[in-house]
Amino acid sequence: MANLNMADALNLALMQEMEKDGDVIVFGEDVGVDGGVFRITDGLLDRFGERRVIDTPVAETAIAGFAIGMAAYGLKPVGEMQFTGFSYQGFHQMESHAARLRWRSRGRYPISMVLRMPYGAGVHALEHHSESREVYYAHTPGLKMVIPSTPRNARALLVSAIRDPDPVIFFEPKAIYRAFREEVPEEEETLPIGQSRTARQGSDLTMISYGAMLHRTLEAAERLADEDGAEAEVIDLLSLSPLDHERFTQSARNTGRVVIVHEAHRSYGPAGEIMARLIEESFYYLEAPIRRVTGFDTIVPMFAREQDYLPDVERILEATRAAMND
Amino acid sequence: MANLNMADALNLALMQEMEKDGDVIVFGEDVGVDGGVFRITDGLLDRFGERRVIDTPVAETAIAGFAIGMAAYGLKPVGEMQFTGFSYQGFHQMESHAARLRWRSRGRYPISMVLRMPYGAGVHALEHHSESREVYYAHTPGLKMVIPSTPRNARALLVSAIRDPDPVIFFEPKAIYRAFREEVPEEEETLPIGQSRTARQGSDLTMISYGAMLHRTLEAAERLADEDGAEAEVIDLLSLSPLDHERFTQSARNTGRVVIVHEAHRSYGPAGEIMARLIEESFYYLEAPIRRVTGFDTIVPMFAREQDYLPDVERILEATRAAMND
Amino acid sequence: MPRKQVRLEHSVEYLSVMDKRGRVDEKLAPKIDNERLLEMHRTMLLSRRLDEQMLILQRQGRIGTFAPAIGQEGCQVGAMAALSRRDWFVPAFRETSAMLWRGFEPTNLLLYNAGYNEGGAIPEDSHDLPIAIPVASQLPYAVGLAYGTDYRDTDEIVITFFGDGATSEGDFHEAMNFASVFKTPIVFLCQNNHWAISMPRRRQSESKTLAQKALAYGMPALQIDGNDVFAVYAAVEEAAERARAGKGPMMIEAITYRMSVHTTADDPGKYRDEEEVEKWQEWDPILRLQKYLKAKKHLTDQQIDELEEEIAKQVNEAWEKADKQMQELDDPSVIFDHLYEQLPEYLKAQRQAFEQRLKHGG
Amino acid sequence: MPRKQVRLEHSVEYLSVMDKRGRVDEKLAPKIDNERLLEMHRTMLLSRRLDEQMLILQRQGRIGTFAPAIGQEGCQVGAMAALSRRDWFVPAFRETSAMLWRGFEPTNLLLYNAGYNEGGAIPEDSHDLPIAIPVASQLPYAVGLAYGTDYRDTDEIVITFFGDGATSEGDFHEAMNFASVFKTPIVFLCQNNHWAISMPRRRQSESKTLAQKALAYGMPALQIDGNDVFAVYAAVEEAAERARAGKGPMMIEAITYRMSVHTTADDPGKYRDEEEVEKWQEWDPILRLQKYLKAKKHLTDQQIDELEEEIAKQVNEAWEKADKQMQELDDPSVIFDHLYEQLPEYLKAQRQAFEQRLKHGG
Ligand SMILES: Cc1ncc(C[n+]2csc(CCOP(=O)(O)OP(=O)(O)O)c2C)c(N)n1
Ligand SMILES: Cc1ncc(C[n+]2csc(CCOP(=O)(O)OP(=O)(O)O)c2C)c(N)n1
Ligand SMILES: [Mg+2]
Ligand SMILES: [Mg+2]
Repeated sequence: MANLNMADALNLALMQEMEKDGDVIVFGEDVGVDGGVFRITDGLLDRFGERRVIDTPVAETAIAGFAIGMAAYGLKPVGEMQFTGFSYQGFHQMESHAARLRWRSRGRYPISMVLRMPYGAGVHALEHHSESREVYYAHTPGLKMVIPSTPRNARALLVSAIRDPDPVIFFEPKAIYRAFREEVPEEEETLPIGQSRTARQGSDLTMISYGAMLHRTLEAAERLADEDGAEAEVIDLLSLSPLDHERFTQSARNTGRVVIVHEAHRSYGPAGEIMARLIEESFYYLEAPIRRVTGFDTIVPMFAREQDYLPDVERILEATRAAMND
Repeated sequence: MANLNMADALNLALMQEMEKDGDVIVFGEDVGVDGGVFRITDGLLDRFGERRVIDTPVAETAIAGFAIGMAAYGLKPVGEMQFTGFSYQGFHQMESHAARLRWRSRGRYPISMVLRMPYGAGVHALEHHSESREVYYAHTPGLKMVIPSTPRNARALLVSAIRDPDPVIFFEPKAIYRAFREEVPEEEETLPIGQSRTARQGSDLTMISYGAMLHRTLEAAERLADEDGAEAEVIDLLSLSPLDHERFTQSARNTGRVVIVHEAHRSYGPAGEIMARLIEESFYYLEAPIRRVTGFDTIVPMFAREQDYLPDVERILEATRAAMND
Repeated sequence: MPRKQVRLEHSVEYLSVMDKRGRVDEKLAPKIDNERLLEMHRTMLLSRRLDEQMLILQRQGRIGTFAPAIGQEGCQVGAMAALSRRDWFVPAFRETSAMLWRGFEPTNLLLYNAGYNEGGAIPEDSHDLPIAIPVASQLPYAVGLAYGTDYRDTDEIVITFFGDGATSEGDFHEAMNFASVFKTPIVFLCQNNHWAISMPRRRQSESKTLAQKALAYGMPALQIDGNDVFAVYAAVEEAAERARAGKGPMMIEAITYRMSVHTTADDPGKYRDEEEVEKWQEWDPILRLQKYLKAKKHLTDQQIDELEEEIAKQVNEAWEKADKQMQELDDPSVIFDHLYEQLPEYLKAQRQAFEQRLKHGG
Repeated sequence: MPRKQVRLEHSVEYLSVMDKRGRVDEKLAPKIDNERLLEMHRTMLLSRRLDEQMLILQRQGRIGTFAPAIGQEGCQVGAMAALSRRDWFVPAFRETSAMLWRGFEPTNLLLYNAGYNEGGAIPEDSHDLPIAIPVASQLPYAVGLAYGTDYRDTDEIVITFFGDGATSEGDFHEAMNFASVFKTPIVFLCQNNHWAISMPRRRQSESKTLAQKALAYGMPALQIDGNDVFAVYAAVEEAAERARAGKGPMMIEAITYRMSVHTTADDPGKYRDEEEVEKWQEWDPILRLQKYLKAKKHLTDQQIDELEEEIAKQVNEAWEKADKQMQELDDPSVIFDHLYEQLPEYLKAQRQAFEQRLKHGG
């Protein structure tokens, strides 16, 4: 057991998987000598050498394609996009090939690869460094897409992603890379991809979130309990595709009230799909309109106002109270 | 008045706008000498010459960027992506710059441009030629995105898109390029972007669709009237972003029952957003769960089975009846 | 001007071995034994006849859009014949001749072109990648594959095909750079067939040769007569040897010609003169090889006739078999196959609903 | 081997005008009048001091991440000084010196770096594009802009800046090709500052020069000493003349050095030796220009001291002004500004809800 922040926990996952499996290869811009701009790959080069920890030229299409080719060959590539905002340069590779080669070859070429990338606002970064566009990937059949929320589940999810036989887009909530620590067991842990978890139990209301926003959601839930005496159940999705709707639709059936929180833009954002599943599975149990608290349909403002863009505890609480009072 | 199919109507829009405004420039792969692989730009080169109708190398990033630069300069570029399935190669240009340059420069560089591209299944095409991924664009703040459904509204929408001060992604439902004709006035017509229309009136049920699927939806509505005696109101969205929810949420308030039809994949597809708006605006009027009839969350199969992928009238009708009977 | 000239490390050479009439410069000719040469010839002819048959089938509406390889058979077969079966073949979308050489079943090709995903199946032990339709998009993963062969310390190398149009895509650029930076064992074979749909080569790029694009990556390159099987074989053999020896990638620009339509959805009458096509008929790679084989007495006219008959039969049988298979392939729920190793729950539900409807004659 | 050598049209030359000690080869030197030269010097110095001040402000947490131009002032100012104000300037993200030359307000730069969108505002009549952060992504639109200047038959040309790392991106490739195919009036100025974050130039590409990448597009190219304002000025002047004369684009590889951090989020200690940096100090473009100016008696040490004082004051005042503006910029609902010409209804609703909450102290 070590008390780790998420950055260290991700590093631990990479270290251990590379140790264990010689086919795991890590690459991307500045992941080697520099250890990654967020230091997630720190120490890997020293330990595993240049053949397995590869600093690449600045070329996201090639990084994605490199991963796809290695995976087709049977290796287990773990590529890094420096930020989600630059992953679109390689998006067509993911859409056209990572997602399709297994299908196109009728099973001959499974693409077991991971593409890691930090997402989200809140670290005072430059333009393009703060987006939360998980929908681009989650809407793409053939890909899987996950987003951890704590050091421990980040580590376990990354291990599972690397071992997964399918291509996994791994969004890392950079705002909480170093925000808090958690006990992470030394021995290996995995977390099935496509499975959500209950982060807080309650029976008055269901709150659904993931990634960095989960923590604001939890905070709002605590305040709701303290100030209003209502207990919210908080579901942490962990995986956006496949989306595990069982847990949250079940919870909604119990509570009849739902608030969804994400920092992605509102229109065509993840909440839409979650609401659709709720309607399909729990419509008759709903006692109030489902609320969504989201990033606005604006470009993420530069950092002086990024907190104005992001859902904050107040906004979440407001929506929650509205849902409770309907 | 001429009786035109959609391909001709789009051609007419381009002809007339180019005639009228010397700043309108058309370019893309094979749009010149060849007149476009679907002949939408036929005759433009002869009429307007090489400076205004430009055959480009095979390079979608450059095509998108070319448009952005021309627009920044003050021209009115109309670029073509040969198929939506190859537009992802240039997606980062649209996301990073088309959508943001006005914003980034605080108004100095409005990007008034159109990117046309045929989308959707149903023409027996090869892999990558049948997708319907409007969400990628509709979820991107700073872009607008429209999809016409008939020759006449296609022509009017394209004229409006060209004149629009913002970047417009113009999806063309290639399955109905030549499926039917409609009277299209010779004199100019426009259609405000961000405004849906009622394609059929009714008060028992609301059906929401757009593009090629609108016609299957209308067919299902007719059958419902004939066979069940129920009258569906059919809303043709026309514009996915901005999404005009006024009309359909109003209709849902009247009918209490809603079916949404699109060929895009189900998960994180456009129906999610439509359902979200319905919940936000019309929740208490809903008498039955909203249904969505969509393409599956599979890769669009090769053409022998593309019709199995697509929503068909039967599937739409089934959902419609389920909604009526709930 | 007294500026200093920078000495570059590479230059571009042009290689041709066989002339228009099938006469070979023995000093430059690669060693290919007769049997193999005849096998190459047969594959080229099979490819031609299959394409011709498919053009007919397409007009009859029995198969869909496809991209004929007509005119490029020598380039493709010459290249693949210079490699081992364990080498990796990464095609674009016009590599029918190369696919046939590698043992791809005409029946499967027909199925694929008739719109059945099953036709795209790749056998488990094969080292062939599937058709890649987005122009140049196969190049980045071809490089990843080559990294793999090297990482595992095999002596396998990779060959990847692309067109003149593909050289304009960013994917080409990034892949070439990665290949040279990481010294991956890969041969970049550009089939410059003079056209990218309606765009002629000369308007695709201002560079005098496409081969010289390799200089941007410090990568050696060769321009060759791509309708000359011997030149192609020799060039690919040389590039493969380099790659196998750990010397990294090489680019080959094979000058060839797309003698038919871009795809069956295309009408070249809109953009090119018949005369140009006729001129290239004289450089037909099959005829040239036949001239050579006949002059060398490896092949007689009568043998060619017999071969033609045999191939006609083979093509017919392949179609019959494909046609029959299509009748049998009646379960549309295969659209849910091979998306993931295991179908996730939500997709299982979609599949079930779909099957339910099928059962009830939906 | 008796292969035919293909003659390529272009080669790469290297140009330097001023040596390390500030001595200029008069035969090669561009004509720049003294006043302009002193103005160039001043801008370079202002850029340096502003960057230094921003490094301090960043460490104090008063502004955010930014990319210092330290070491590249000569390259940027030399280039922009060779152009007219009506020419178009398309920067990447490290062009502070060039921006200052073009009249960009230090206050705005500080605002921008403090995370205020307002700092990115571009004046209506300006021909400057905003900062572009995605590497190489400015190049495609720079070419579109150049097409525009040509289409409207102006004599404006475009200059665009990018780094050594940017040459690996597909965007670079596609933009270069479009520029040459359409003969657009544009100068591609590559600031090879030896590093792309932690990636040294030599590992970014196997090509001996970056300039030779232009050969892939049949585009002329020049490699120059990028810390030599005279060489830069001469090269850009030449390229601009070509472009203005309708002869199309040219690429310039300016060899320079990133003397500071990549950005303030970066720690070069992880990946490069201090010695390398020290070596490059001797090539500091500002010191070299000062040596020249002093030798020519255009500038004295005392004048430099005075200038330094004046600049220090200017930088301070800019910060004070920026700081004050930040206090005044208290309406966060500007996050809804400039997304579209008119805010669509759904966004108006979002804005209203947002403002409502602000009013209620939300
Ligand atoms: C990324 C992408 N853009 C556009 C297309 C449409 N398209 C198919 S083939 C082709 C031209 C390709 O030319 P070339 O690379 O010379 O190959 P050839 O067709 O001559 O074999 C185009 C533009 C595509 N398939 N992929
Ligand atoms: C498309 C993209 N990928 C990655 C990044 C992250 N990044 C910022 S600068 C940089 C290196 C750029 O190097 P170079 O082009 O040499 O410019 P320099 O920083 O030296 O000025 C990288 C990888 C980015 N901004 N954009
Ligand atoms: Mg071609
Ligand atoms: Mg650099």
